[in-house]
Amino acid sequence: MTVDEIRELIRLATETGVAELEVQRGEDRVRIRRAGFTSQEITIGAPAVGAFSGPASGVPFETSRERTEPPVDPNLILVKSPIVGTFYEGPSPDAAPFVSVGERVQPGKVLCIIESMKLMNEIEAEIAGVVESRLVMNGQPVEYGEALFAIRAV
Amino acid sequence: MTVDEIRELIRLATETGVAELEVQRGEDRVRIRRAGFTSQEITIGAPAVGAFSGPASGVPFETSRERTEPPVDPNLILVKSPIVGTFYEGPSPDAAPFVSVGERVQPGKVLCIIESMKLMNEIEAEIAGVVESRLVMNGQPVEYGEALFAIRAV
Amino acid sequence: MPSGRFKKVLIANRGEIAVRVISACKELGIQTVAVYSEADRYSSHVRFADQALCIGPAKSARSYLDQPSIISAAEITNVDAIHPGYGFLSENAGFAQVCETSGIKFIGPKPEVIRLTGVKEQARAFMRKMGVPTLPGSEGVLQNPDEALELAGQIGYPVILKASAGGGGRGMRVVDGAADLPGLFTQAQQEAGAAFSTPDVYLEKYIRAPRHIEFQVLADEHGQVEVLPERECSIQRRHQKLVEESPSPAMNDRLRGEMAAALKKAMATAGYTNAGTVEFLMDEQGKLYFIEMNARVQVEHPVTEFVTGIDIVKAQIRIAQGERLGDILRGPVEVRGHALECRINAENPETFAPSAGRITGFHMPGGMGVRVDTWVYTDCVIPPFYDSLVAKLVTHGVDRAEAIRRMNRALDMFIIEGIHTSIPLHRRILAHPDFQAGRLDTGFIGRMLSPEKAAIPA
Amino acid sequence: MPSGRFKKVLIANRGEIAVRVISACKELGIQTVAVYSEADRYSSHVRFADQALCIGPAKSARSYLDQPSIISAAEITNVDAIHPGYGFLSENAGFAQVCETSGIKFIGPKPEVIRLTGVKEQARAFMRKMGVPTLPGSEGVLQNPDEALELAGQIGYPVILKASAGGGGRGMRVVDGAADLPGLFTQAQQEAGAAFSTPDVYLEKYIRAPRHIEFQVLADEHGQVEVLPERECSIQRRHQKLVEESPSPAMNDRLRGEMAAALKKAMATAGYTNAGTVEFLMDEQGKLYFIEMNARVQVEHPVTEFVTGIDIVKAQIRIAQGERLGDILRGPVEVRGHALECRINAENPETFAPSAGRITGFHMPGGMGVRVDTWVYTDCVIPPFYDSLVAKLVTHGVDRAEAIRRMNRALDMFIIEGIHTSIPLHRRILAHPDFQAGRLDTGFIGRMLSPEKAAIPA
Repeated sequence: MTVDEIRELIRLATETGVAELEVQRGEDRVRIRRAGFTSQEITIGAPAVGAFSGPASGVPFETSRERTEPPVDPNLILVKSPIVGTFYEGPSPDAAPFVSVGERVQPGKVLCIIESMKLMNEIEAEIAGVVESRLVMNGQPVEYGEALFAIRAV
Repeated sequence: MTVDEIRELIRLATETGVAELEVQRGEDRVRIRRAGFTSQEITIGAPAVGAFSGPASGVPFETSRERTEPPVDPNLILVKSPIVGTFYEGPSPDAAPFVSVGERVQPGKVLCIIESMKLMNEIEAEIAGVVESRLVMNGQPVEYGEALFAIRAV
Repeated sequence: MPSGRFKKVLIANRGEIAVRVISACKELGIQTVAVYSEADRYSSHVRFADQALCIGPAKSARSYLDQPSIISAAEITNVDAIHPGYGFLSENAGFAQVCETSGIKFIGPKPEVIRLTGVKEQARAFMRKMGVPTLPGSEGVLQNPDEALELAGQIGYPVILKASAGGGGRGMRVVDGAADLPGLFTQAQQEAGAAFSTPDVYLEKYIRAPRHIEFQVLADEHGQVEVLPERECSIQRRHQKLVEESPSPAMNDRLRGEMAAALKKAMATAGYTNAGTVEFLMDEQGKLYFIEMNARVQVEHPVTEFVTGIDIVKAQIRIAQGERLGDILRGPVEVRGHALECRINAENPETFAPSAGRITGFHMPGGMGVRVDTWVYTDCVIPPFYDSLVAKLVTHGVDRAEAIRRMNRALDMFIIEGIHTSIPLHRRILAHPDFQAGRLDTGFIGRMLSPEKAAIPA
Repeated sequence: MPSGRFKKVLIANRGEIAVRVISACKELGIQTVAVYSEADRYSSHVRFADQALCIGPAKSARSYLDQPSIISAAEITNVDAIHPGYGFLSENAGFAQVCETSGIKFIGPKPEVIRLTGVKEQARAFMRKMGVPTLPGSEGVLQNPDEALELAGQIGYPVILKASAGGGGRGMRVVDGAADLPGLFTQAQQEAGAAFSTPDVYLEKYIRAPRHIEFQVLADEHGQVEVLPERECSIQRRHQKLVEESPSPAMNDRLRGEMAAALKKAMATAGYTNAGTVEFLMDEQGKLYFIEMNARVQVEHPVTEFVTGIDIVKAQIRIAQGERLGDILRGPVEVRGHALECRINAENPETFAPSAGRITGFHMPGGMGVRVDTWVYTDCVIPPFYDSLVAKLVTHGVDRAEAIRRMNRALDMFIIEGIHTSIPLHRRILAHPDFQAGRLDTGFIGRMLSPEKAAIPA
């Protein structure tokens, strides 16, 4: 391709207002990207994940969505809070926690307390298994459906 | 590929609203990316078929979109109106039409008149071929880019 | 009970009213906490609040109506006050009471006042005592046709006989004149007896084609009451309002002034605080009769906001903060122009079947004199669990004619794809000659939909 | 020339103003014809008009600026009138003339009046003659420093020396006092001579930190002129307005009254008809100086509509129909509250690079006191060929403080994904203490963006 032909292509790109023009003729190849169409701007479509999906940033409960996702491992069962309230690991501030990570539990074993409107609600294990992780800090507020423990069924 | 052919492709890309168009003919290859389209969006065919796509129903010009679709047959060339105006098939109301369907035309042959602001603009054939169909009625208003005739290149 | 300015408010509601309250809080510099059911995880109020908590499953009884969950959410987020919106717990005196005992300000009237307004007979008796006109009728059960005849003679015909235990039209008879009364009385008694096991009937003045007229009141916690100009909400289907407006084409300044004076006195005597609406029926002669009081913000409050410039939801919050109405309103209430509201519902405009589902295309009208209150957006899902209100489309014009023309063009520009909406129904209403002429009554929709039936207005 | 009511109007424009005019026509019962370029095939104005015609390719010169195409479109659709919007052909006297000779009413002033307002020096001379204050300065070229000294002494310092042939700051000198004048005069002459091949300089009063104040006028075709309350548009970047408001925090009733009287007289004498805007600079002492006249509807007209309740675009159309201003305005102009407008542009809020592309997520704020004028919707594509205005966000409040707080919450609720917008820039402007206090001038944006530079206001 001659310089004049390339010049003609550039003129074409400018006239028509396209962002990018790539032409190959045999082994010749030309690629024109117009000024003002930087590659950063090419990718700005990124922020949208559907119209709008999440709550405003900085929401204390923003991670709840991920927490309530079902775990990949089918034997790992999440114990979720059935009510809104405050999570307590033990029966009183000085007492030992009801359960510790690694402990084996049976159905009916009290795992924690959710305090709601001054009432202490004991949350019990529903399956037999090993407490694999505790997902909430002592004294932390929890919303409905928030995962509290992960228990591996045995 | 000539610059004029590339220009035609750019026009096609703009008309149809695709984000990117890549054409390879033998060893020649052209790639056009239109301004305002991110690379992720390459695969989006027609623009905005989501939210709302057409003009309000009952628009007299509503079929223009289909008319400007590229014909499936690559040898069938659409002659489009280069201006807004009124279509006339012949030089005067009593005269015979410039061309009839089935007639063979050469480049430069007058096909019709578009009247715009009291001026009569003759529209000529740009290729040699056979008039396969006339797409507009005598005396009908036409918009820019509206297809007037389909000519089969020979 | 916290006094002074709120730092954080929890909105115990969903949908457009939750977004409305969040907007008011933002404009007052107050942080907001949204609560939501699992079905509303992607709702706008969750997105726009500063904090959001899931409080239960989709079913209202276990989420938006679940008082312990809401109070718990309020406690763990440490809010100063709860705004109940409308519906759900907004007129639940018990909930207002629980808020109070939990040290959280309930943005609404005091529990005892909510309780009074909730018992219709008590509210009517109170209003009657205050000199606010109520529907005249028998104080209790009528013993015999003669007693009915005497009372009907005092009240004036037509009157309606109703079963004391009844509902749903059983045991009801409209009586046009004294000659018909004895026979209809017996019929009503028999029907009541068959349907409700007691033949007791009572009698009330009957308004054949009433208009629904209501007054917005604002009352601060220092005894000051303001009565804002009336709204007319006669365009109803099965007691669901479809179109509201302010001012009413049927009102005049004299009547407006009289009502304002009577209501001011009544509200002050009742110790009413915060926002509320006093609902009336208007007969063919333009006389008003109290029917009930709503102790909360009303769905149709925007029409009043448009003509007065007063932000009613902000006023609610500021009243609850203990501010004085004089500081909130800053000067006399003035009406400018005319406002209309269409409730755009997710329902089939012909069968009225609810139409939940995904909104695949959404375009809101804008421009001069158009207000939209909504919680929806492109690609959101209208859940089937709650009311069908999708958006409130409100227009304002220099006069009623302009407000109607503006509403028409806004309806033309309101695009909601993927679900059915009541937009076509609203177009029909607006195009109706009676609507255009302001000849409205609660039988309008029935007549429009079934013109063959000379239907008795519902 | 058709007289009386229009049946059909063609809108020779695109974007939000085309939608705005379509809305006005719909409300007046007038049919609409949209014209569009190939790039705008899926634009809202195409969707909402009764008819739509493609008039050319994307490039404005061959579509929205192509007079034969537009006149042709008007003729084949048989319209009575053309509304030119703003920009494009709106202030093209030749186009107005062609409309007139084609028997199509041009909705705007007469061609000869457009021509007068288009030549700035003529417009200024006219206004000066009418007693409207203009920037004092030399009538022509200054021969020597002594002449400059004498004139500057009369006008008062600071003054600015400008190259007669110039532009772009070359040959310009700001003079703070008489002592500096001779030296700066020589410098300016030398620079002008080097840059423009002629050393001619002239002198004008210099306003260091001007406010931009403008008056909306409406004039009917029967000689009646009305001057609406002013707008302030001092928040500009490179002469592009970003935030506008009404009324101006810097105006008072006395000055407002004086200006209205002077402008009424000037407009009537000029034979001005339809809508227009008279632009002024205001100096630190609150004195106004005429700079130019815009013979069309202004982008920022909604702030005036919000405070006055007057529909300016409908007024334009009705004036063009020959109606009288008295029938259009029906009573004295009254201001209620305060309105703000933010121009939401498709541009990087830091680099100001245009950001064309597909809008992947779109949510418009609504609720009380919020108006949005836009042509975009979810999934639409902002073409790179035209101006970057995506939407005008307008808020109204009882006072300036409420309008600002409402704007803040509306900006919070305005979601535009897929492209960059100026929303973050607007947040910064609104949060600035000078903006909050109403301390505005055309240097505001420069100082906010580059606080280190004590920039001379542009």
